[in-house]
Amino acid sequence: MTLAAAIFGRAAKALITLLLIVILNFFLIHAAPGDPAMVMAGEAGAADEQFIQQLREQFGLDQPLYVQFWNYVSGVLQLDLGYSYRQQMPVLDLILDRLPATLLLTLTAFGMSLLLGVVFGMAAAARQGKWGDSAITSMALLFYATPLFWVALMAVVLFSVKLGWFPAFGYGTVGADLSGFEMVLDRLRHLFLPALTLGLFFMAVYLRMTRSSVLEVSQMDFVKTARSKGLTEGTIRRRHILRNALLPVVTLAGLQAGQLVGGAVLTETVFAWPGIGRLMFESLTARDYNTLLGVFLVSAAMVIAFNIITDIVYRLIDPRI
Amino acid sequence: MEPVLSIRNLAISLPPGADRDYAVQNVEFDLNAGEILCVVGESGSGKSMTANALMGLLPDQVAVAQGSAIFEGRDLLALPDTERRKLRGDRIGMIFQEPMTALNPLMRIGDQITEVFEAHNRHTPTERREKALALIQEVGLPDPEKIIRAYPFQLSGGQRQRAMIAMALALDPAILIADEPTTALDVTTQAQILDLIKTIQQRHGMAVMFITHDFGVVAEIADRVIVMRYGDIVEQGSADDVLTTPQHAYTQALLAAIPTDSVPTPVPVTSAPVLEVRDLRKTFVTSGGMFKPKRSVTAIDGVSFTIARGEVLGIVGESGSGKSTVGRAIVRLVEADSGEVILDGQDMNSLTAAELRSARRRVQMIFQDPYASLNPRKKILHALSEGPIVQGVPKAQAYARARELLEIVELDAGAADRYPHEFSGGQRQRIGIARALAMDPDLIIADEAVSALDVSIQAQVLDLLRDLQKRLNLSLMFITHDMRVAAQLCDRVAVMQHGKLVEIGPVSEVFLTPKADYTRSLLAAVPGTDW
Amino acid sequence: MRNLVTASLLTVAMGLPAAAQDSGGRLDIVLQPEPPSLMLGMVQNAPTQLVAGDIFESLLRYDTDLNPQPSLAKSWEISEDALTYTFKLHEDVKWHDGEPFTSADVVFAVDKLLRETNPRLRVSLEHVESITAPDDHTVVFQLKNPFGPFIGVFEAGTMPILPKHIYEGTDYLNNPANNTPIGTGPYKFNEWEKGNYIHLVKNEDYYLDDQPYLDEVYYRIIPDAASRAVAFENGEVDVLPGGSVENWDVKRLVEMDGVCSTGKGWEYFAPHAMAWMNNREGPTADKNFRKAVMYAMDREFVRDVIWNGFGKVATSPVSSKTNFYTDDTIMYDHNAEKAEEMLAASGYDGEEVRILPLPYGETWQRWAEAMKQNLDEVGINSTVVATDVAGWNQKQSDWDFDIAFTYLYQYGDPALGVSRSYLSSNIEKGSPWNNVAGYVNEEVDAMFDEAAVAATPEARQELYTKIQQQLVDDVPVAWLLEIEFPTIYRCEVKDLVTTAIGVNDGLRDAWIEQ
Amino acid sequence: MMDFLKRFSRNRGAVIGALILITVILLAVFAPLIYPDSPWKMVQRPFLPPFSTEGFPLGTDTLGRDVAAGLVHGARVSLIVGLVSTLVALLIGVPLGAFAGFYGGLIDDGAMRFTEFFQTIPNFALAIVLVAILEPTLPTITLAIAIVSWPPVARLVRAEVLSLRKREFVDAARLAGLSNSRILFGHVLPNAMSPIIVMASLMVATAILLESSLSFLGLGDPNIMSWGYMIGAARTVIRSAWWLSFIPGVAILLTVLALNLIGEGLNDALNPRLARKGR
Repeated sequence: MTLAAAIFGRAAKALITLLLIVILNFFLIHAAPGDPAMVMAGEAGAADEQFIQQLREQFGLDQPLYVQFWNYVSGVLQLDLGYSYRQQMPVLDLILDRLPATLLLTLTAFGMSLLLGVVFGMAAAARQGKWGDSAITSMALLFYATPLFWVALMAVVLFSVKLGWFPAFGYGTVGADLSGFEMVLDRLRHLFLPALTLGLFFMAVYLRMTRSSVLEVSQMDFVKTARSKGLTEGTIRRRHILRNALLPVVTLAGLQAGQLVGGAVLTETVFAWPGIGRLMFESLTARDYNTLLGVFLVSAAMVIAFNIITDIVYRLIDPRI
Repeated sequence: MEPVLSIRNLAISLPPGADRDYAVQNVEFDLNAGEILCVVGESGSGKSMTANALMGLLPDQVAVAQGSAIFEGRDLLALPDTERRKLRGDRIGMIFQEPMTALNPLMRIGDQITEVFEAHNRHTPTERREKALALIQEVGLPDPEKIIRAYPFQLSGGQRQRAMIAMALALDPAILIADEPTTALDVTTQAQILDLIKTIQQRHGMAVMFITHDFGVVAEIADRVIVMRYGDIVEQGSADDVLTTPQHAYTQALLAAIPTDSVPTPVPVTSAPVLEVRDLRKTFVTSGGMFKPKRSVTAIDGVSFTIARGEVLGIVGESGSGKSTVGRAIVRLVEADSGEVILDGQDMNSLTAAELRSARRRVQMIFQDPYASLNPRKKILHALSEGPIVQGVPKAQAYARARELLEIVELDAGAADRYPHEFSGGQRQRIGIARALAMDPDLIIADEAVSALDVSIQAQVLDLLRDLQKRLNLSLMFITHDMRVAAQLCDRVAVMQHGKLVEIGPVSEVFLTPKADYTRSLLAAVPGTDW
Repeated sequence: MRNLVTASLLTVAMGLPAAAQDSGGRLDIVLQPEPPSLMLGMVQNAPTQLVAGDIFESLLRYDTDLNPQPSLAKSWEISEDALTYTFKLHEDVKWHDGEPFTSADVVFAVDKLLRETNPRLRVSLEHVESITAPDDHTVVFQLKNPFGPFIGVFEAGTMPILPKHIYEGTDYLNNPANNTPIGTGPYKFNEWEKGNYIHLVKNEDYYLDDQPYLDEVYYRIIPDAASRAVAFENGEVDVLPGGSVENWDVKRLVEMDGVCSTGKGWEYFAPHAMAWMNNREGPTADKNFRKAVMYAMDREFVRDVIWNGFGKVATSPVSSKTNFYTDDTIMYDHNAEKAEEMLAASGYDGEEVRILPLPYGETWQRWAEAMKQNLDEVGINSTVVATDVAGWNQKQSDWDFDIAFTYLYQYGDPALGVSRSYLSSNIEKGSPWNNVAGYVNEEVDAMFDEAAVAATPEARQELYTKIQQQLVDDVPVAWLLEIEFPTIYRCEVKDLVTTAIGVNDGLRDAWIEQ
Repeated sequence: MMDFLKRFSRNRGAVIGALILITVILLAVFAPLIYPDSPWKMVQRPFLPPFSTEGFPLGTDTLGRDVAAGLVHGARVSLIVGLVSTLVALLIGVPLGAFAGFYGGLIDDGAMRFTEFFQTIPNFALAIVLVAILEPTLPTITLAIAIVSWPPVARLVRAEVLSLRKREFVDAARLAGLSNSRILFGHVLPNAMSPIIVMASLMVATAILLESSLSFLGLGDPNIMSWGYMIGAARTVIRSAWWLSFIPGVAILLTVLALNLIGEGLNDALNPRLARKGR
């Protein structure tokens, strides 16, 4: 089967999944107590029943649920994610505004955790049973067992407040009017702490997986074959063990995409990262149904995209599929 | 003759907690230029350990305790790691047992060959490619240009083993170590690979250390033989001497355990058939997805035969011939597409699930893998009594019968209260037989029931089976890839190829005057037929 | 009777400090949460008011003693019968798009647009007979009856003046201009990067000479309270408006060098923290039980520990900062014995009381926990209900609570911000801003109605004193604290808080010492 | 069993983990004896640092509540949420995975689509929404965590069952005339227990982390003192009283660490084939 056909097949399946997610979440979210009109009226500090009713009419919340459902789903099928009550703009625009930030964060965290995880995992496996191995695996275990938000807080206190190395939050220096290289540098400085925080846990996951996978692959016959050819240990590790050991890591990475995107909610909140994770939490408290549904849809699509990417990577590594 | 390699006083220590302190001890032998030396022994004899020690490929916890191995004036065992690495693949090549796993699944065959040159800094990349193509040609692989770009999964088992040989040959080593290189192959492929090794050995004048458990292979290929047992060399000598006039009792026992080619006199089938199979068909279809093409493999292609009461019918064939599928289709572990399986007048294939559950008792199986065929979490008693109890036998009676059966298969009745992992492979196979007998079946299907066992154990289990069959007048369908075993046990033999029955008849007819070409080629390929 | 109050001279005297102001500079102000919109006419959220108060203006501003000050109106007159309010407007005011501002804009904005979209103003407008524009720079409000608090409704958040030429004849709520607000204020809207910041720039054509002083203002959206504190410490932001960091951080931040703070700027709102007690059913329906709750609570502890000493224990439904407050009422101190006495008198049977905390941050959560402990100590069983903003609104609107925390603005006058919580005519499901407790007392109703339209302040004071005495005895609601939200800023920032709504409209006069 | 204990105790990390966990369990069980008063009780001046005042070894929190009492009572909640949500996740995941793997075909397809579906929704986001909808109480938080945690279980069990059902002893059981359910529950599932147990120990750890993350966002049960609550409540004072979030953070860290160490020890002891060499 060709790669293109495989991706196409996945995408087709994904569409059905996404539609189901929309349906499930629509009813879940509408089951929550309170509605956006109430919240907005509440934020205004004063409102009467007339005002709230007016808001409900404006948002179409006075219609029966099935009508709202039909309107929403038929909108989604035409790529119209509706209008955000809270932010007063089309949800799609809102999400497209915020999506680059989340993509930047998650992809960086993902890439960083995968790279570091694999490198350290290899290093630990190569020193199996020795001091270096214990040090690396202990470190991984520590990251694995530490709450994400806690790391985030500590990182801010240490790196931003005490040391002043990195900005504590935000997406870039506001109003600095930077361009070119300076802008990239500025963005990177802002990206560092959130990406590190989000990535640490996953780094630990990939590290552990890489280590055990490398150890397992090292026992395989073809490694013995490679040795019998007189290859150096370095070549064996690089050429024979690593690629084979990566397969389960890539699979795992694909399976954990959902957790990665979910973790972005926490990270974005703490670091004031203007992405869709934060948008999700905000629109949940505001009962901004359309935005919340839209974020769910897009983040699920992100998970699927991650899965497809890992699929492609898997195929690139493994000729058998 | 000048030895290329002299091993003196070799001892390899095992980690604490192993069943013995040393994997091998006091091993001394010479490997002469241009000879094929076969090292024979059963599993655990230390033959592979010796080879790995020479290559410097011992597992982490196993180490050479003492001894020397002089090769080209240097002691291999005393060389530093970097020096030994330089020798590997260059002066000493090695091939392994499992062609399925010995190649890196993610690398092209060509790259796996050329990296031998690369590891030893020989030639330019273009030259390497040329050399690789030549090697592929030399080991008899078709279409070298295509093979060089192929991945291992695109090759058959035999082809992979040829590719392995090409890698080992790349730098024209003085010694080739072959560790059971044909054990995992079908008999015809095995014959071809043995042939290839022999040809190449002669062409290159290499010394070959050939490790095997199969005296048939020894007879086929060896110049000299070393017999090992529990880490000791018990006998060594020329192939002729060892095979014809073995000195050591163990060698004698081993040779005696090999099923002979003396075909039993056919017993005419007189009684009524207990099983009749009519036009059985099965095609496996891998379910394609929306965008995946379906693939189908015809496993059984219109097979018909009968088994008479008290008869032993052998089904022989190579892997993929469909012989196991026939066995599983009869007991409906595999649902046949069409055809009838008539057991005492009742068509098994037409039974409903509920009817089947009670009818299943009548055909039982003995499985191949003694380690997978018993539930590791249940006591033996449970394994032997669960079936009868489900079929309505009172508990006490089932338990008593279970203990009785253990004695019938020559185990202690106390075995009932132990767990499977406390038993050896041969003992587990006996338990498997007892389990089949416990159901009091009309027919027993033994699917490669002795294939996983060492020769001496194999002989004991076969003896037991033969004895039980006679004593209890069992009807037996014996599925095997091993022509010798089939010849020894069966009344009639059916030969299968590509899902079809190519020949069926009394053992003597099929083996002595085979009608089908395929049968002839199978028989010709059996190693050591001349001896 | 107040006649011919012309305040323009007064303003010059007190609005402008002695030193000369420096021009230029940029101010970064924390904004939380992100506002839904900056269209002050339709959205009255606190963050909207914070930003839009410098884009839009109203006729008047109020100083920190709630005295009216000129804004778009340079002077005003109230007739002797207190029925005619005449405003003279500045003449050289332009909208941000260059169109001239006239009295027609005022009439349109108040009479048409706000009447439809602003529920709070709508209540006051019921007393208005007509709004007319005799000429381009005069507006006349004709009242049906005297309405004492009326002079207090001309604040920017309540009555922002919106451009007629943009809104007339459109669907106000969906007018595309809502995203790019056009006002007359000292700062113009420039950019809004959602989730990140709102950028305002100086209005060069502003009608006051030299003003505003600042070049640009960034409102920074930082969702996490701790991060907001860090941002201030790092110097990333210069101003923390009241309530934008948790109280524990306030204490730490104001102790830093070069950091100033003020509790002023909230007088118009006078946030009054209280807990609705369900007067309809459950243990709280009993007056003695409610008194027991009052005695059980240690409000001084709450102020000192949870609010770090900011604020004042509330003794009455009217804040001491609001007009017509009296301290001549029963005082409920922290007294467990009295609480137990009252509890016994109420015949409380141990039924569990549900406390609905205010889901606006940790401070309020702690407060609910402290209240629960206080109640436990006198033998009242209670449980804290978990909820978020939406659920909190819903539960209050559905009267699904026993005790529910809230805080309400008083808008300077009991008729605007207090009576709404106690009038029996104001009991209606579906809104958390009316008489949620369900208190019914016809006598109080009558006095409130009378006080709103009483002609003289003295007459009003007398009525409001009676009302407060009666209410404090009935305890329909547990009054907790007069909250103080200190504004924290760098000391270089001058004249930031000069009005009763503080930073909301304070940037007109603010400047940075260079 | 003795073998198991011997292999387990050979893993030093696992023994340390077990000791930590036993300590935590003991604290949780005897919490009402160690600190009979409610952990919510305001007993001293707020913000007492640890080791500064006798009787309050870990100091007091923002309202003057005893941190040590909170920690001990919080252990109960963390453990209960961890254990119960894991149990519920197993109750969903094990049967689903087992049926999918054992029966294959349409059942498998359906079950796996269902699982994939849940894995496509970012799990933490789903947990947040579920808790918000159901309103945060101990049972709803536990349920929400279970609902987002079961898919990996289903996958694992399915994979195990898929490989086990091809074993010859399963064929033998079939030939003995056993019913499908008896084969599945009597022969297949018991052999899949080891990896399930290992995974369960890690899931308890993850559940504790999830609970604390939810509490951190203010989605905890406000009537129950939990470690996550303590951090969430103390994060606003992290600068002035860092120990208030540090101490419960360490408690979480240690407990989760212990569970992970135990998980590894169980893995080594239950799957000796995969045991790490060199120990």
